[in-house]
Amino acid sequence: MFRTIVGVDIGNSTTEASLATIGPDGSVDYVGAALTRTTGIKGTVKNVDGVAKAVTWALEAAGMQLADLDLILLNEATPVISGLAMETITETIITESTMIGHDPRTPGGKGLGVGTIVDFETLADAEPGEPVIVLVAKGVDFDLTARTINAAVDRGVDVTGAILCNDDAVLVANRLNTKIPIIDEVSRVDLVPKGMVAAVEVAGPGQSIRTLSNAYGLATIFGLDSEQTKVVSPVARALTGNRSAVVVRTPSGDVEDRTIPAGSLDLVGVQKKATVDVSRGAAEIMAEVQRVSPLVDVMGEAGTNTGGMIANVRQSMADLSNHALADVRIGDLLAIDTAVPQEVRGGVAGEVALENAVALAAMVRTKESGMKAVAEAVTSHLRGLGATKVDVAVGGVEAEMAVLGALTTPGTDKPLVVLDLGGGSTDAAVIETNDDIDATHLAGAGDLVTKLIDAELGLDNLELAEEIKRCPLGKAESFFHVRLENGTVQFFETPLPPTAFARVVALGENGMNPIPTRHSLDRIRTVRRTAKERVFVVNALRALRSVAPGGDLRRIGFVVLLGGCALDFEIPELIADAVAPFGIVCGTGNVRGTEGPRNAVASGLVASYVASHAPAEPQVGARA
Amino acid sequence: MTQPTLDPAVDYPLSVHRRDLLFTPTGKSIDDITIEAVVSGDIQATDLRITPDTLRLQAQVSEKAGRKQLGANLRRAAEMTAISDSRVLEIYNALRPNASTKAELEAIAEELRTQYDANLLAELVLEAADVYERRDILATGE
Amino acid sequence: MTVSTNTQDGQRAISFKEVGRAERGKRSDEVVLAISPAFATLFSKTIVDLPHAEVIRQVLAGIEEQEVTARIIRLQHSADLALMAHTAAKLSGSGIGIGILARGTAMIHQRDLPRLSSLELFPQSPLLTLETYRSIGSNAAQYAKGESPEPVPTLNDQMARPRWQAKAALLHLKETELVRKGAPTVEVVPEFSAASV
Amino acid sequence: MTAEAIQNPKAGDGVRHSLRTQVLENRPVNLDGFVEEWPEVGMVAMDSPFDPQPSVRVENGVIVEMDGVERADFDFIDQFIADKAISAEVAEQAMALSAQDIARMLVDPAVTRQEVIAVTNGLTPAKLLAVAKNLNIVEIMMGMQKMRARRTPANQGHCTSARDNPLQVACDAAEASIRGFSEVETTLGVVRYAPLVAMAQQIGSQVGTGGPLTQCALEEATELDLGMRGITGYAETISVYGTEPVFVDGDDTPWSKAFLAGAYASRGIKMRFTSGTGSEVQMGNAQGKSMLYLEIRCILIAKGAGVQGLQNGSISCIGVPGAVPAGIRAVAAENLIASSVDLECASGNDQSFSHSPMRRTARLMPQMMPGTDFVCSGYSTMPNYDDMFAGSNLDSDDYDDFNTIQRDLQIDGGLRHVKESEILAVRTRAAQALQAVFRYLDLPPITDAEIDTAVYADGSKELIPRDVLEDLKGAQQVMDRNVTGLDLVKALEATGFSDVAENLLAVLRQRVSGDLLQTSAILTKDLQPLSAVNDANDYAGPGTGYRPSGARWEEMKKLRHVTSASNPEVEVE
Repeated sequence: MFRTIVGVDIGNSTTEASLATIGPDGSVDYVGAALTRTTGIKGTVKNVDGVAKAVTWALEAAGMQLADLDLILLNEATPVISGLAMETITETIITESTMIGHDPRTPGGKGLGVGTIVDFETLADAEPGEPVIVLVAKGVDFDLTARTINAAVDRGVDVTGAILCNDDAVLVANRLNTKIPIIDEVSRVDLVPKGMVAAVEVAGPGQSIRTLSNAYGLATIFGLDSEQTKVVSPVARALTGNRSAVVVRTPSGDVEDRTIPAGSLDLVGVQKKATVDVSRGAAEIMAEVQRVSPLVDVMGEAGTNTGGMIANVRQSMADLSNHALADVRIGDLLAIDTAVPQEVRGGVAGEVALENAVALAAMVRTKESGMKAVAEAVTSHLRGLGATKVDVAVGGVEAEMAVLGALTTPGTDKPLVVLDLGGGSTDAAVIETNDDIDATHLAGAGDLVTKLIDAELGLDNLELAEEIKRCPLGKAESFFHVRLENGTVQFFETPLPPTAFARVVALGENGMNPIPTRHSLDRIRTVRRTAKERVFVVNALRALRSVAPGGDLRRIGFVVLLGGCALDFEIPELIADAVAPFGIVCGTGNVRGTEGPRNAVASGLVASYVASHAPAEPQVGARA
Repeated sequence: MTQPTLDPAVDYPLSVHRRDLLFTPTGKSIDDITIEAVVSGDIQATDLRITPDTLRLQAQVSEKAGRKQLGANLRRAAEMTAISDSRVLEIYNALRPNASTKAELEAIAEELRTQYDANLLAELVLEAADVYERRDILATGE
Repeated sequence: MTVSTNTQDGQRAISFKEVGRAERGKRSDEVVLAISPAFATLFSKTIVDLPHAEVIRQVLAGIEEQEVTARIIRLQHSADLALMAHTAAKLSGSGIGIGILARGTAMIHQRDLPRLSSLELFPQSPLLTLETYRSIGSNAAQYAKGESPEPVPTLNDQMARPRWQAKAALLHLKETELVRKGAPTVEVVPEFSAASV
Repeated sequence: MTAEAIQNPKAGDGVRHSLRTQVLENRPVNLDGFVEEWPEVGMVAMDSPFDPQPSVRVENGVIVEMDGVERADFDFIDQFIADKAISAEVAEQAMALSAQDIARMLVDPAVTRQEVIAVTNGLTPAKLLAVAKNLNIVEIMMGMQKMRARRTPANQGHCTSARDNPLQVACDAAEASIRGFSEVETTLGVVRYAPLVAMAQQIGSQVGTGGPLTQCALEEATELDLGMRGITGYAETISVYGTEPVFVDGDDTPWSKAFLAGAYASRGIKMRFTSGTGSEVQMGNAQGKSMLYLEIRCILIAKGAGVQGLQNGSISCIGVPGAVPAGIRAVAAENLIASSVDLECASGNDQSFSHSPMRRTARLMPQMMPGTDFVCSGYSTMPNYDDMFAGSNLDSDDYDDFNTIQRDLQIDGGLRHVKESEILAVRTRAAQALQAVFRYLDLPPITDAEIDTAVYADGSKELIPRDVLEDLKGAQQVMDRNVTGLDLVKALEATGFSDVAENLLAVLRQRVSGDLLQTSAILTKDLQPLSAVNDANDYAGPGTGYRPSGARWEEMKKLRHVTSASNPEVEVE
């Protein structure tokens, strides 16, 4: 036997080829590898272009012709696809504009002022001695505002605070003879009720308000009894951490932290069933998932947000897989708690509150992968291009091939688990000492991380979220140095682009991309890392439990990380830290000692073929 | 090599009437630039460049059509075919105002003359050096 | 963020008093604003008739609202916007400077940048409003504090060319006539005339 | 701010105005800006008392005095012109003729183009100015009719996208090609997009009839790089200026530009310079000279550098001559002088010029009526809001008006009316070709939905947004993997677009022949070089020279709606 064969792994995003020649003695020489973008959806005949390209490039790299090629081995694709959904489960509602809780960048003055709200136009009519808070509409010049307030104070009016529409608080404060707290950038100043008693509080730079964020502080100011204090306590909570705030006392004004009735999930397992209310949060959902698993399907309560969410996921996956809607069954579910910034209903200054939300990733088993059709199409296409003697075969199940490929990583041994952290699903496979192979596929992977980053930072820009997910952060502190997120400094010889100056930047391979938000570097970093932990660390442990011999993590010797996420700058480290307590050796794969976490399936296809056809014990490792 | 004598009225466009005179820098005939040759890799990007001989033929056409300056430019271009893209851009940058000393420009002229046999270009650079000196737009320093 | 653009009932005039040669500032919380030779001297308003008094007032207000201090210098030897803004940046304790030409064109600069670059450039003087000038001051001050402001949104109008290109050239030429070679850059303080009628 | 939003300041001044005044105030022309002349600083079109008087003195074959300046006092422009642009042998003889006599030669059909050029070869800038001052606008047009280098007029289009969307550029380039443009050029909002957009333009332009040459306006190094790779086919944004300080501010000299001219030719790439009235006064350094005098110096720099042609007609400074008396006459004169010194002239009309449709048309006529080598050096082939050259005097909205004017006056502006079905066909094919090439080259995918939207779109507002980050990575790959025009040919051939591949290869083959380096060269629809050498202007008075006739005139007769003579109930197909 002396043959030229190529293993091809068609992934969701990339198609990889691994070219080898098999000697008469069954020895394997890996002579070329190539990687290209997958054309079309995985498992459809549009994959042919990508396969043809990867094969051609691998041959070119080895200085060979298409005519030399004997056999192409394709992977049997993992028969799963996945979908995502997210639903907020709490909301904050302000009624009668009782509270202005937004944080203008530059409030003016300092301290606490209590008084009746009067319109700027009528300040001249205010009685001396009367404590008032003045409300200034958009377009009134700061000099005029200050002059008018000074005149009123001179008449003996007790102006205790001001609420401005313009971004003028500091300007006005600097021009007043008597210092008062001023809050500005209240965009809907017209909605603020006049004639009511209100309190304005501004803290010093870098500090937060003390009185209005304290329920008893509010009780003291407004003379509230215990029942009334209970009612206003959400107001106090909502204002915690702000540098400035206004609270207005109206007859029936209220701030409400409401739990949205989200509906429940019906989890159907092989033997057990469970119903869990989504508003209980991710921990309870996941506990139930684990209890009833393996899952057969998941339903959402009809007529609720959860019902709609599950229906959407099901529909999109039906579209994607060309299955009838009734045939789509959710085989795994990952729920994650998240908090997303949402504009407060009833707010007058575009106030934003962090609302609780649950993100769901669902995984669906598909009936077949369609790889046979791809194989036939590849055969005719490549024969047409000159590969006259080529045969194409579906060489093996992806997960099994990945294990074989991963085993070529120097320093590994059985029992070994591969974790393939992809975009849509987290796949794990184990090979035990007796060469038994088992695999599992879990919902939730890279795409969910991107979605969490996007939602939690309020970006509404998945491209940017993807960039944040992939790259370490830095802040361009001057034109010649960037403070990296680990605290170290990187210097540059040539000035950085002006667009990066003073901004948080994602340090991508194509240079730095400014992140156009007001979030600090620390905040973005925290969101990024916790998103990865909540998805990858949680799923890694779930996957390991599912494939570990007897469910015991301590019986796994080696974990090899594969797939795009294994190239991430921090995910391998996060997972290694999480599995270290179980005595597991965990690291990024290095297939054949040369390919890194790439090419495992493609190499595994070749190795598997040789093992089943070669006369002697196969030599899987790369030969020098 | 002596150039054939052209009659613009009869011979232009050369790509129509005088394909026999047109070659790539690698010595292939212009007729060899076919789709088949491109697909098979026989024609590379390096083949799609003009040769100094062709530039001098076109210079002849320009001059015979009464365009002395255009002819001169094409003759300078013929000399420039031998210079790498990056060196061409470097020399261009050196000719910007206040970018070079007189000695630097003279050194470039010398390089053009000795290394590339580019006498017309050398002359252009020396002219610039003289004018730049008189108009005070040489780099100061050294 | 909006600022009153109503100048009808409070026409302000502005003049500048020289207080000596412009020096490098030591405060890291300052922005330096450079004005051109004809600013509030030969001319009193921008190409679209915004009074120089209001332009300066809004730029200074934008800086003040960010709790950053401002100094103003006047270049007398050049009306080159990049040079003005870069000079301001180099004299600024924070390294952030603003340049404004009499016709209204403006630029935010940083001292480490090459002169012909800029942090933000506002080349189309006819499209700048008093709100824009307030934002320019505000953004410059935020850069000085090491913050990351959103760049000031600018308008674009292809038909500004036929309407304003020649007048802009005239204003530039008139301004250039006031340039005195070798004259020093001086620090100035603004003096507004009575703010109310 | 839209044009309408710029209110006229005269409104509301408290004075009683007649209703007629109000009607007139509201006419778009009053949104344009007009200024008084100011000759001392050069704010004057073509008649400044500070312009020099013509003179020349030759000693030992060298010009030692020109326009009143001794050789020792020449600035670098004077010296470049005296040594390279003016023929010292004929200078004294040519200068002996009166300006009026030379002006009459330009207009007189009995004097051939060659005879005029024999004289202009020896003229100084001040003399050429004096000649131009003798000509009124009709005489300028008469002159242009004869002096245009190429017999057949042509047109050039802009193909850009406010979103830098390559698909839009490919579709518009294909439509531009079938509508008759001989050159198309693009530029970018985000410069890093350049490789993809330039590729899209190159591919789109060769769909259907094929033939137009393409270019991408960028800074010199990148522009030259794209040209050398064969992703673009010519270059034109190489600016020259009429005074020494402005030239130095632009970080160039006539010698550096002459070197660059040689560089393009040495790679077989067609190139022209760019200049225009108003740039020096705009930059505040006109040294008191009229706009036209300074522009004539630019024209002679181009001639001296040996570049085959020049883009002029004020270009990006059109608001300046447009605002002064006789400014548009000066702009027409600068085109004429470029042609009269035997350069290819791409004659402006490429920037937003006026709010008034009537004025926009009037500004176009001095080029469109006599015909120039390129009537527009940038007709926006998409709506003006997508024109990243800051808008043009004409855009895609004007296609039917332009075609009607050609038909009304029987003048050839290079364009034609095309049936919608044919336009949709080439747009579709261009989009599919680009999709295939992107797929072949492993660039970010183009979906069928994107194609459908782009084919039927008017401008970028209707398009499906691209994944910009992915596109920019793809653009970088094109540069890193050193993708060339030849790779595009391969990709087109491999993906079943053989006809487009053949057209593109024919264009690329021309850089081996150098035929496009000759003056005013374009490719015909049959991909044959057509230049001032094999299509020399032979106008010699009434009944001679180029006149739309035969098949060309028949296609010019077609419009969107023409009532059939044989059956007046229907329209002509």
